Amino acid sequence: MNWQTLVQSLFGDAHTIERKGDVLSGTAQLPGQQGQILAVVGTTDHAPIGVETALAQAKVILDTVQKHPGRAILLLVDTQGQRLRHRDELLCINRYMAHMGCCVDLARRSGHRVIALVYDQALSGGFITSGLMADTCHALPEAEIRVMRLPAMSRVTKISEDVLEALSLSNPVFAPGVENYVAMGGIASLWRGDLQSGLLAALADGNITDQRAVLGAERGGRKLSNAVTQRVLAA
Amino acid sequence: MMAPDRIWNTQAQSRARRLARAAEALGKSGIGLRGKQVAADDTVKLLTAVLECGDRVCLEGNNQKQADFLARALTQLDPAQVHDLHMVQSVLALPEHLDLFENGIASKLDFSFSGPQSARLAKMVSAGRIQIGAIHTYLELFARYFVDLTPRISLVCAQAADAQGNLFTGPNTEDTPAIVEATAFKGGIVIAQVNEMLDHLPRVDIPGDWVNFVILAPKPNVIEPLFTRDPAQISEIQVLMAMMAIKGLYAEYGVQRLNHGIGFDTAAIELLLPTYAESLGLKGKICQHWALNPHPALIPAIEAGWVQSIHSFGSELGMENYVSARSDVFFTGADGSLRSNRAMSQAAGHYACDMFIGSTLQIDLNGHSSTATAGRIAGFGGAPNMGADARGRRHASPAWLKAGAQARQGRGGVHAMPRGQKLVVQIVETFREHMQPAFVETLDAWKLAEQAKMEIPPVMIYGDDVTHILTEEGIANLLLCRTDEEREQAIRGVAGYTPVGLARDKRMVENLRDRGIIRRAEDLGIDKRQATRSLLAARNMRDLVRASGGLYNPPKRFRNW
Amino acid sequence: MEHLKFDFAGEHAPQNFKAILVGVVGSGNLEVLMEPGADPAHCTISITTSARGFGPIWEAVAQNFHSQHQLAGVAISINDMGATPAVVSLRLDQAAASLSFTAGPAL
Amino acid sequence: MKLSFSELSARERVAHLLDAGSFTEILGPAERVVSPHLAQLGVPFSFDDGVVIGNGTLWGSKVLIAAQEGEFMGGGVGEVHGAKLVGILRRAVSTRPAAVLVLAESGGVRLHEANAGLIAVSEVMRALLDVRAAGIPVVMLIGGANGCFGGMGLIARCADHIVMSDAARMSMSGPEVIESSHGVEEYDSRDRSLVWRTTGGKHRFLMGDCDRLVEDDMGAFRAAAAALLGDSKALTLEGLLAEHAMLAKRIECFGDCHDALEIWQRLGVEHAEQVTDMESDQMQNLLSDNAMEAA
Repeated sequence: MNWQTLVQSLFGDAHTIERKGDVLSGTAQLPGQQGQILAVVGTTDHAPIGVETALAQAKVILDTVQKHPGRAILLLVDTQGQRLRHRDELLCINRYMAHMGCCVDLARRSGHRVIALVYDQALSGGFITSGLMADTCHALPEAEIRVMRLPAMSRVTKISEDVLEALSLSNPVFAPGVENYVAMGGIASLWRGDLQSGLLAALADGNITDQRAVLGAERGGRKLSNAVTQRVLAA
Repeated sequence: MMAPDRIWNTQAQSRARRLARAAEALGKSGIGLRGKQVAADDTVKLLTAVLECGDRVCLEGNNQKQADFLARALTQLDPAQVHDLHMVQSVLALPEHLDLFENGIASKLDFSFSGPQSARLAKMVSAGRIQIGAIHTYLELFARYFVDLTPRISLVCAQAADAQGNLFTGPNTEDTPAIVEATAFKGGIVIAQVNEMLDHLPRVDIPGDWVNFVILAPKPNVIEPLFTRDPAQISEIQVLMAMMAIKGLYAEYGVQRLNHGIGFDTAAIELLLPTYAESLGLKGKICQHWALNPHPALIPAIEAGWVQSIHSFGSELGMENYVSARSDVFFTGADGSLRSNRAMSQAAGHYACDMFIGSTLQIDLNGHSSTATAGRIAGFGGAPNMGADARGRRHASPAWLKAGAQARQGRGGVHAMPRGQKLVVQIVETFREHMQPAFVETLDAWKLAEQAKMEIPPVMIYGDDVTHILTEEGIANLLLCRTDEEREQAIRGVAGYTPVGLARDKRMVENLRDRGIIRRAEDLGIDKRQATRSLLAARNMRDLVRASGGLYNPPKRFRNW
Repeated sequence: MEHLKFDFAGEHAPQNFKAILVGVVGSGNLEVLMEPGADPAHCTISITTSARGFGPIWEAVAQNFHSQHQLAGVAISINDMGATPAVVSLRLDQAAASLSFTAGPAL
Repeated sequence: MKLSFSELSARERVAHLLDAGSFTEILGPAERVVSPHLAQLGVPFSFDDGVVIGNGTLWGSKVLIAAQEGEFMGGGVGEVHGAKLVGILRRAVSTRPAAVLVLAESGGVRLHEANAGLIAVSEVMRALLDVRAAGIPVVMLIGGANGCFGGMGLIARCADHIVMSDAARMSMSGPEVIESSHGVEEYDSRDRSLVWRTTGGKHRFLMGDCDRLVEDDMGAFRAAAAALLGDSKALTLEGLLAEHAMLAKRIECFGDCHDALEIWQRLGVEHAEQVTDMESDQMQNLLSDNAMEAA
């Protein structure tokens, strides 16, 4: 879904969201909640997350924390992952991306509800420090989430594509696909049809702890994670 | 009876004709010929003018430096005008070396080594695109330059030239003197590509009157750091084998003059000299004189005062400053830089060394060893010159005498005459990468000989030259074996868990061990648990730089810090 | 991948030892975990290896190790990523070297 | 006698970093908490899934520790590996050690269990930030030859402190990945000197991306870690605003640089071309206090 359509179906015309480069930002009025304002930040066009993109998003979040205490934040995710450039590496791109992640974390800790929505695609590094740092991350059913496509994975791991293909039917752990991320708890829910109700439900959920491993175990997609963590705590 | 009208200087006349054609062709270009210097853009024109169909051409392809610009120019000739060249060159390293045959410019090849091009060469031979005369050792090929493979045109490579055509080859002289001498004095034409033109050369490696044309190449020649081994990649098993080599062979025979192969196994030995060998009190007793390229791995031993002299086949990238600063050890010119010479160093390695130790890919039950594998025609370069007993040797040394005595002990007849023998050691792990056994019933060389229709299987080191086989399981001393059966069991007895090793006669192997023909680490008093990487005098490239006091400047691909 | 298991009757039981791990599951390397075994008279060696078809070699390596050390009451577990027999033997020896015996062979 | 950090296994590093004999492992190899996914793909697992965690003391102070094994799956974070990291961090919030020490050596997410790894990296980040919020310092010690990349590079930059050796690297994408997507002119992965100049400890130290640069020596890492015990840096709005301003300024000052050498020159390092061959002790006072201002 393109971002304009998305924003339209979430907020109608009640928003100021604009695109600058690959970065989206603005505010929107929550549907049916007279007067309640939401900060929106994200990327579009499968943006590669470079140092500037990470910083631009971090700025929106910091501004929101600074000027609008408590205002909920919606992260819109569409990224091809981190920008693969020598210059970004030279400037320590991981510091920029981590900064973005820390800003999201600060917002949550300061009482901002942070919801993320993968509306197109979310790949590896670009996703970790945005959507995956939110209170909960959601996705559209047609969104694509992955680290690597199977042919590329087959080349790197030297495991045949057929084997990977067959296994991906039973094990959600490595194959691309938004359902796999739902099963593993990384995606809290898929927003189908009425996107507004998806958003409202996500905002209404008051839990602020990281429940993804628990969810992954409940849904059967990630059976070990929570159990292992609990064993470490109990040791 | 002598034919009265026979002309006795056809070669000189031919040379004169060719030079006249060159002068005319280059004259027309408008740039012309300035002294001996030809503009790079006129290279194809020059080659077209001096070459004739069927000429024997030596294209300087060395182990390390490459006359790459001239190689490229040669591939650009029109095969309608120039074809059926007979290429003679020691190493086929560049794709252009084979493009020549694909383009129909050359048809016959005599060479020594084709490492990176070996698979393509094999394909082209089986497709009938190349006719191979023979695969030689370096020294053997150089020898034939002076007998029946004398080049008509030689295309060589130097660091710099002056207006008179004098050449400065820098540290990597390698094959150049052998090639130029054979060509210049037998009616041939020598064309050199150089990296710079200078008014005054730092030193003259090739006199100008042996050189006909000089071309300033647009880019410096290709050169490969082939002898740099990152100590970080040396395994504990290689450390163990190095300990066994030092204690069981170097100390045992008092080896003072030697040549090392280029693998990690021998790099491990070099790095154990200032540590493990020092702890055994061997300093001054072994390893003082070498025929060897400037191996960075030898820096710690040199710095610790182990080494008196090193003569080199070629140089090694990054070792320039170090070599210059250690002229007591290396052969250097008045300018301070290394003077290498492959022909001389091969002769030195063959006649003046008491030991060669190097690795291989396969060893059979007779001790024949080969790096030949099916589908690749690679040749062996210099290893067979190093790894062969010098039958013409007449001077004695303790190591040589001891090896000879062991080989002759208790034998009569022709073997009763006192005589020494070179120690030729094959050092291999029983399994290579991907669990390929190093010990086999039949060498792949046989299959390759059949595939490529060779007259003899390509054997790198013949079994009757091999004196010892060293694996992680132990050392087999073949000098002491008296029957083919003993020899076979001695080899099986160090072949570990390979099928060859598993098929050993255990009782006989134990018997050989009792007789000292097979010696395990524990028989040598080596505690395997001591075999850790902490014994290495340098554990990474940076340690080598540190050991050199900052004089060693490794190529950037090795600088991981 | 292949799983192999060998079981030998041995003589020397190490005294109250805790699990010992040597080596790393990395390319051409392996980890050897040595633990008290269920059967005080036997030494078991269980192997998981990335390479298929080397059963006879593993058996020979295991047998050789056992004939040298004659361990009993020991369970050895190996995860292997294509180590050569030389490396396998070295790791087994390293693990055995850290055992202590009140009575038994000097290692 | 010096003991190289990069030469040791994760388990050996832990033993030599902490006070002798003080380490108690949690979920050690004998417990066989292994990855079920690797076997399905025909790859051998490791009994500790490539990460050693537990508690011990450093100069007498209680610490929690985690060490990744770079040789196993490149230190890649999978489901169990990640859960062990999350567990040790959460444990810190309840047991309040003087620090959590993370000996990171990892290429990031383990591809064989990529989805789980990706989620796990973010879980580790959140758990780590919880530890910081509790006022307990998290110290990253990066000294392995494989460096600290991808998701682990992100995690590292969330910690209070980073200690590196110049044998180590820290960044996001591997040079091979960048080369294969944008060509060798963009980033020549075989030019190790370039790779280290771009992502190695020295550059990171000069840029302030790691706090301490030490020799490739266990003793040096141990001393550096000990000096940081109890030194917690709270993550505040003010702090992040300052970080933000610094990062923006960095792009302004150096965004047009094509090589680390240019950056070092702009930072006012004399004989910048000699930096790569300097030892870590020669690196300590190369910059004036306001080097970035000057640049």
